[in-house]
Amino acid sequence: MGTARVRLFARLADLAGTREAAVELGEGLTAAGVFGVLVQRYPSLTGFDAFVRFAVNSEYVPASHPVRDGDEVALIPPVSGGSRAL
Amino acid sequence: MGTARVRLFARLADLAGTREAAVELGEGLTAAGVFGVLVQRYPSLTGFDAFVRFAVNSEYVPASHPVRDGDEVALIPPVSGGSRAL
Amino acid sequence: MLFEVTADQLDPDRVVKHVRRDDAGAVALFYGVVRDHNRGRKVMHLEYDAYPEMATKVMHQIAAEVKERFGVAEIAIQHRTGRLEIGETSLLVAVSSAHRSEAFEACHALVDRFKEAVPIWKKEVFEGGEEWIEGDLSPPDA
Amino acid sequence: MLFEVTADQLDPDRVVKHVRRDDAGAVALFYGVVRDHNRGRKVMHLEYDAYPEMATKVMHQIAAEVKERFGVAEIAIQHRTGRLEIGETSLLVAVSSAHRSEAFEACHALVDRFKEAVPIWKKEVFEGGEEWIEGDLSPPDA
Repeated sequence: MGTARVRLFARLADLAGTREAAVELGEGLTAAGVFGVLVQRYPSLTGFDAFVRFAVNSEYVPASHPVRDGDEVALIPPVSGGSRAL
Repeated sequence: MGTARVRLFARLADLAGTREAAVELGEGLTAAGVFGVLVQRYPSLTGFDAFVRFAVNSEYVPASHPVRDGDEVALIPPVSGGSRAL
Repeated sequence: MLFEVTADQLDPDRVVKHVRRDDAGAVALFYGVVRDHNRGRKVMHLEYDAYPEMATKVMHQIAAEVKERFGVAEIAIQHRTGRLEIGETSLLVAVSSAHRSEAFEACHALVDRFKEAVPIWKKEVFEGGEEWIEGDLSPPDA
Repeated sequence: MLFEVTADQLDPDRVVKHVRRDDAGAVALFYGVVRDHNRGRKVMHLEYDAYPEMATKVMHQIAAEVKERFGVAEIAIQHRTGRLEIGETSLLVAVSSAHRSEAFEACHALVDRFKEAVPIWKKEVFEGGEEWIEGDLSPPDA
């Protein structure tokens, strides 16, 4: 099923203690599913799924976006001026 | 009654062929009156009194402003963005 | 258009040269500068983290939107990463246009969009602690 | 505050340095640039005439008004005189502020006031002639 490269930034990178991870892709894994795999690996990320946006290959995507072999998944915490967007 | 120094700029300086003039001050001469004296000296300035603003000692003044010995009177053509002011 | 995310000092001359065009009579340039206070705290320095590949892509998208919407001539953006001291420039946004109103409005709109959408984050190191500044928790900020 | 009327090339670094303050997170800088066209005519170059003593005095007055009205931190203005070629900078207006909205709004307002009130005039030398550009006759201009 392949592998995705995951990138972490800012607070999430601090919490996980890494800026990058590889995730094996199970059947029909979504961006949110990739995050779930990471939470198992880095429990300090627990609860942050409501807080991040997801990007796949440098484009914002919904949490339900399917992840494919070779994709780069990024976990995007709110940016500093983000309160205006909401 | 004294003398005023008059300064001309831009189109008025081109028309008069000078950037500076001295005007003898008659009794109760106003800024507009100083301009009248200049028109006699430089007939190409005729009709421009409706077009200029006056400054005395670097402050905008009304045409009726009295001019005193030693004053610097400036004839101020419209500035380039002046249409917005009106 | 020019979009850069860099650890080097930003270069206002470079961004202005980039947006200058003979038919553009106005350039609006915005500097985001590290401020010594925020929400009542004394700030010591900032640290910026970025996702550079995506940041430049999003900068391109929002610049294209703004260019279309305001009809401006040219746009350039630089953002710095890493540690920045008080008074240093974190962000430059330059917009050129035939006339000044569009240049100002487009530049302002572009800075607003930048702060909402571009994946760059700042950690505030203040007297007594440090904190990642995240949208929901913090007021709109220069 | 810094107000200069000069025949030398303008100096953006100087005006920005002048307005920078540790408590100001935003600087808006406006460049007025000589444009290659105006009202359908091809412009060859411009010549600026000024009444420098009064110009700096009026700049001081309008800057004080704008500073008070928008609550911004610091202001600097430079205008060039003499002959300017296409692409050269005729005007720099810099405003610093704690936050970006006030910096943008104050800078825009100040450029508008400048063009209405400051005794500086431009002669347009275009293909086939030349003309002093005077307010009533010309559209608002960058």
